[in-house]
Amino acid sequence: MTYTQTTPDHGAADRGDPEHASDVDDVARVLEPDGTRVADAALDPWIADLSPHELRALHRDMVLTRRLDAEGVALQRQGQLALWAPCRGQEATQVGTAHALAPGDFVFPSYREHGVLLGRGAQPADYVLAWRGEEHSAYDHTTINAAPPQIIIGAQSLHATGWAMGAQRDGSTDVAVAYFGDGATSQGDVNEAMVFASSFGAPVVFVCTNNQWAISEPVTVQSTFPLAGRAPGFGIPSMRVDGNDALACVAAMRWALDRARRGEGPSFIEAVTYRMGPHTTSDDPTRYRDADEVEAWTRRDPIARLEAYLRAEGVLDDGGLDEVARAADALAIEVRAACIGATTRAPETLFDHVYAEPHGPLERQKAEYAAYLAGFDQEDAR
Amino acid sequence: MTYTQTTPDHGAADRGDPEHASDVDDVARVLEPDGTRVADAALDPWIADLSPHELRALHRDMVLTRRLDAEGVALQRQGQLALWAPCRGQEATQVGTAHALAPGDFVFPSYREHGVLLGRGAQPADYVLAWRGEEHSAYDHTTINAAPPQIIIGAQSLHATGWAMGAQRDGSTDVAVAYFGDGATSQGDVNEAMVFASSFGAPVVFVCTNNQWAISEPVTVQSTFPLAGRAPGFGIPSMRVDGNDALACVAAMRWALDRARRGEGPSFIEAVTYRMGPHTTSDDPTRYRDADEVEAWTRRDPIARLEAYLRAEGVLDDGGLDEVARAADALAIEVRAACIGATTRAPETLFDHVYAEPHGPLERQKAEYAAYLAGFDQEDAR
Amino acid sequence: MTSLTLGGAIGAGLARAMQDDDRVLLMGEDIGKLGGVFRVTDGLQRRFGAERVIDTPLAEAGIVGTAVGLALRGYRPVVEIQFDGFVYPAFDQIVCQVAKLHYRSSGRIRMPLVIRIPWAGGVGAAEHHSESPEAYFVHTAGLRVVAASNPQDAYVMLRQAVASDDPVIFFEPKRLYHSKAEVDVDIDLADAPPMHLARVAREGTDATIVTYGAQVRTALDAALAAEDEGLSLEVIDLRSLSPLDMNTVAASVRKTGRVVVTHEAAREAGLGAELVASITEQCFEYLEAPPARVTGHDIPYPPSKLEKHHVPDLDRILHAVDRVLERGTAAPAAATIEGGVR
Amino acid sequence: MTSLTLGGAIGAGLARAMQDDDRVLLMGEDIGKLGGVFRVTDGLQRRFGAERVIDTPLAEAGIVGTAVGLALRGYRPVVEIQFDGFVYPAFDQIVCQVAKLHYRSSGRIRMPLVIRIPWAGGVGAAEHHSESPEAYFVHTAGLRVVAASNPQDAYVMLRQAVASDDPVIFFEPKRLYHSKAEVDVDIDLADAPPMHLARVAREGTDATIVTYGAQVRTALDAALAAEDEGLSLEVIDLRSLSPLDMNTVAASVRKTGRVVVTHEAAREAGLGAELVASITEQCFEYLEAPPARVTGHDIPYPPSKLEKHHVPDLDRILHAVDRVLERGTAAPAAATIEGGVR
Ligand SMILES: Cc1ncc(C[n+]2csc(CCOP(=O)(O)OP(=O)(O)O)c2C)c(N)n1
Ligand SMILES: Cc1ncc(C[n+]2csc(CCOP(=O)(O)OP(=O)(O)O)c2C)c(N)n1
Ligand SMILES: [Mg+2]
Ligand SMILES: [Mg+2]
Repeated sequence: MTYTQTTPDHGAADRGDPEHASDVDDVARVLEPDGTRVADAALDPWIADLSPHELRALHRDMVLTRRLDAEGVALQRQGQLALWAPCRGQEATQVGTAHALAPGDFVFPSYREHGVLLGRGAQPADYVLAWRGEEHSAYDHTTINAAPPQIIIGAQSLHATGWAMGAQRDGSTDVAVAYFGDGATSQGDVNEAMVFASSFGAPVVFVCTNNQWAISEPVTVQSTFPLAGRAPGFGIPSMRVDGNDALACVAAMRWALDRARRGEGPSFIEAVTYRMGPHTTSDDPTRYRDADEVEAWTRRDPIARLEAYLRAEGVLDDGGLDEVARAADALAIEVRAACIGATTRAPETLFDHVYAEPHGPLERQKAEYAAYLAGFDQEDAR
Repeated sequence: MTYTQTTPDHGAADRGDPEHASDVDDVARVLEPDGTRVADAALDPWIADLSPHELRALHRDMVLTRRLDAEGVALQRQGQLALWAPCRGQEATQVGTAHALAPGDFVFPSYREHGVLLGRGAQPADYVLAWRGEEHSAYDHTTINAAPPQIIIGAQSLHATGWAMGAQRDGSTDVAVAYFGDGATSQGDVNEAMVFASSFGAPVVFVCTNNQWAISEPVTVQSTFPLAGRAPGFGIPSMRVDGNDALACVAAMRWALDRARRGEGPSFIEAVTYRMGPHTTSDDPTRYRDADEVEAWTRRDPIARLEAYLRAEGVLDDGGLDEVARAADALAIEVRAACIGATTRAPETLFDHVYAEPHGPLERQKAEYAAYLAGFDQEDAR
Repeated sequence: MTSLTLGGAIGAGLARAMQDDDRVLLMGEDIGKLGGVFRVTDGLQRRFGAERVIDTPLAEAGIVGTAVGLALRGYRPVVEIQFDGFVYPAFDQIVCQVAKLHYRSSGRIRMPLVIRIPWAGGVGAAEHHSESPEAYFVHTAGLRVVAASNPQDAYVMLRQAVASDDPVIFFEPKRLYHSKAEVDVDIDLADAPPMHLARVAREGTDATIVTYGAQVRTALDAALAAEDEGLSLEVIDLRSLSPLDMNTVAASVRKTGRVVVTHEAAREAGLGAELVASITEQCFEYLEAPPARVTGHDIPYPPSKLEKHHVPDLDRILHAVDRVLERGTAAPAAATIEGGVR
Repeated sequence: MTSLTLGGAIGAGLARAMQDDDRVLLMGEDIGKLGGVFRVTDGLQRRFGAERVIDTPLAEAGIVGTAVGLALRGYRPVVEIQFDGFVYPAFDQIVCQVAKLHYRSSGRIRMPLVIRIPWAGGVGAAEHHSESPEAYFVHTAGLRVVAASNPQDAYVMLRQAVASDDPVIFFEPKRLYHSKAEVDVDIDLADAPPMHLARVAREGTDATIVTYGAQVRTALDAALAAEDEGLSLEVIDLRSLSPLDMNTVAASVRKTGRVVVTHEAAREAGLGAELVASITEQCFEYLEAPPARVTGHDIPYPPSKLEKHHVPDLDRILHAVDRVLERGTAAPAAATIEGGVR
């Protein structure tokens, strides 16, 4: 009984093959990079019912995401944010998968999922206050059904699995979604999440955004086999889709959500895309990757691709594009205003919410620090 | 691009299937439970050259292992050992895989690998002093090329991988072997070990002893898919063999070692066997498993199976069996003597080997404690 | 009143908590059919079903991480870590998630999670089965840390821990699992002392011994032995390790002027350090002698045949009492009752 | 002498160690082409090759665990943890394996492993990027823990750490990465002070400030400000956090009779507790006032806009100096140089 790596198209390979692991065209898609619609038997049924309205909404959210992301970068450059993790290039993955969600589903994002938060209904301040250093997490998780952005790589995959175990116990059809990157797949937590999800048949979807890079490390450092190929070994079916094809992302996500809702347990989606910008605004990607590679990916742009398709289908015209552009500018202005208008909370609030229940010693520490600060005021008064 | 679980015999399944994960006959073997030799194209080439002498050595080591294990249990029952983790039923897996090793290879065992240590040339005291509580690890790792037994489940898989990375850098053909159980596959460490081994093409063999149980949990709690099926997703080829067939274990191990020595990187072996005894002498397996199951496995006994085959082949006769039985008794007597004759080291040695380099404060603690103890002697003298 | 072992009292507390609140779930390795390796959860899976008493895969980060998710969904998971030495794979989830999520979410997320840990040595166990990791958790803001030393406290504190909206690390002294006492299982939690308060386990006037967990028993034995020599020792059972009830500790030290702190964990940066530091800060003018620490040595937990030289016993405590009483480094008292050095 | 930043000095130390000993390897995330997120390993992969400067998969337990294996094979791995807050996934490997393998093998296995950790706050970073986990490691027997506060020490101590046959947790104060000084890179290690000794960073007579890492700078600033008020403060840079050089600390406290301990980590069971406890034990009769601790609050590290209220600054240190000098809780000194509260 020899097990070897078998992929639908490649047959058995004797050993992990980095070339294969990073073959960005070994994916399922319904839109070619130039926007041509192609058939895919696995994906097509899931998007047959997408209305022009929905198609336009997808496009709109992707444009909004890109604009919002550009604003994040700009605000950081202007010293208004301490840091920003750009998602340019990943709009189809984020918006497409989020589009497929129901309101009761709950997402567990990483730090880069701006487009997912948008899809969940985040408000302008929600995107920026944490990056500004005002709060660790800006939004109310119950309002947008999204956990605080996770910085500890992979940790959220377990939270999503646990939440899904809870949904299962509640007898609900709510699904948890864990978003993480290609680099994250190396963490023990992500693998343990697959073990637990599989063991309990938990209704969770693992969305692995393979944007080819974990800071400066290409995906081949993390794996010599396509990441989507890992899940089946845990008893979890997976799909590897073109992460720059919004329709493919919607389809894959609907497939996975449907499985979860029907009690068939977890699924894994590898969305093959590209991080067009730096890892964060602190990063200098020219140190580790070629301009050619980036250039090649501009020709696979997810927004241009969907736009070309929608125009060809007559679903979107110049007027529609203008409207979207205006909406994007309006969002950017709101985000900027929320950022610049932010105020820093009073120092004594440092001590709040460490514990949910009363905590004498910490209350004393708070009082002492308040008294200490008040000492300055007295001195100023003198 | 949909990935589903594909196994050589079962084809694609829509979801992890516990029945399948625990199908103990979905394995490669060359000896049927009754000792009949059957052909297996993948395994046969690796054992074609096994001489009668080697076959007898395999059998002998399995009998020795069983005897030594029984002695461990007896010594614990008699209060001579604090604990013992029986390996009865797993002799083929342990002895078979260890038999294939070269002296320069290095094994990273768990706490249950008595037969592996035997294969590495452990001395009588080596088996028991740690279980008696005299030392954390009884043997010199450099003498038998075996790391201290690992109790932290799965941790050793990373050590083996790192050691293999070192061997690789040395340009040697030495191979590292990590032994761990079915339960261990759920730990992040084991999965991270596969990631690292695959990424660096490290010459390491992962030997997963699937003895069906992790204390009271059946393997289906850990996985809904055969454990051997997990490795390929990490870019690591694997074999699922009958762990009660010593010849299959030798063959699989040779296949894996050969790959490693030829620079082809890591391999994974799932040896499907059964823990006939309790988890440890502290455990009561009647609380969680049926007598029927245990009974069924007695009919797959690894020693009886090899014995039947060797007798049929004329490689072993009553005289030979007697000789082995006498050797086993002799080993048991030595082990017993090493155990009962053990002395506890002086209390001051508690402080030794915390650090390799001088450490003032700890030396003072040691002196203080020695002085404290000396106080009792003075008092006794008065 | 029911006669219960400490382990049995925890089991009874769990059963009661599960009965009172459907959202309470148990998770851990071997806690179902087997009832846990210490049988604390014995019978609970049969009673409450496998959906609420969950045998998990063998992965501590996984257990704690999924418990975080369950808490987010509104459950109140009680996690069992099989032995003290196996909590470290979950350390990241505990320190970065469990402890911080309430703060990270500005109070919007609650983490009503209990992490039960069979704890510490003195039971002749193998490597990694006798750890005292409490200082790591005490140093971690956002966690509450408690340790019961008797069946009644174990029963009540377990239920209080489950009822708390904060995450609680619940240490269970292995060495006392089988110690028995009468437990009032019908006690109204409102009548019981809150979890964060220490307890004067024995009153005395000459010196104070501050301790927790299984060392409470040893300290009481020491106080009994000292009585024979005419010494009156006060023994404080901290119960809560974080927050520390320094009011109770300081009141005692102000009375006696002399204090010995004892625990099994290593001395360096252990909880004893915090106690001595806080005592010194709060009782400086009352101290007649420097506080003394009697702790495990600064070594990894030793092989079990040598553990009696590591876990502080009655003699080592009395030796330190002599020191704080400035009775010279007298020869240690002979080991009069069990637990002596030799 | 070469002018180097603290980060640059560590890089130079690494290069020298690799040049001197083929068995020295570097491992970590993004340490190769990128040269690490702080550029400490800049150029080293180009110089020593990808076999010796290893970009690892993104898994800290994996990094430390494979480093253990490499050490067993005779290598001397120097591991980089990208940020302080990402060391926790490796905690199990560090506590149970790295720290204990020498002991567990009765001295047969050596663990010449260095774990470099860019460390602590004050740099406006995001969540989990400003942690001060040193107490966890100090409490763990079997580890050595050091923290450099200036380029020369960073260079020498890095090389000493690599040369040590014991595992060393090497904390690198992020806030000082760019601080520059002249470094003698040709220094003979035999002439340099050994890694385990503290350093009197500034002599003084009225009170002692004990600290380490980036707080050394803050303490020296405080001493300078105090000088204007006619106060003479001694500042001790511990350098080694485990073992602690209590000889140097105690000598200073015996001289001044008054002591302030400061660090960024939370107070509860932090290293300051150990220092105050040890000082009290060893200098009781010399103490004119209870030692004071000035530490981070007992909270998770706050959002960066508020961190200036968390990391103890010059004013908070001087406020505590006033306290140990029993100058009443005078209004704090105005912030005269950078680092004031407001
Ligand atoms: C446990 C942990 N280790 C390291 C880091 C530092 N770090 C932040 S992002 C990152 C790369 C993540 O790559 P990937 O998972 O592919 O996500 P991407 O950034 O590409 O979206 C690293 C190493 C971290 N945040 N957490
Ligand atoms: C990190 C960790 N968690 C839990 C344990 C407790 N424990 C010891 S053995 C065991 C079961 C291991 O099962 P498996 O890996 O199948 O090996 P087997 O005992 O069957 O040989 C458990 C849970 C441990 N030793 N280490
Ligand atoms: Mg990535
Ligand atoms: Mg097993």
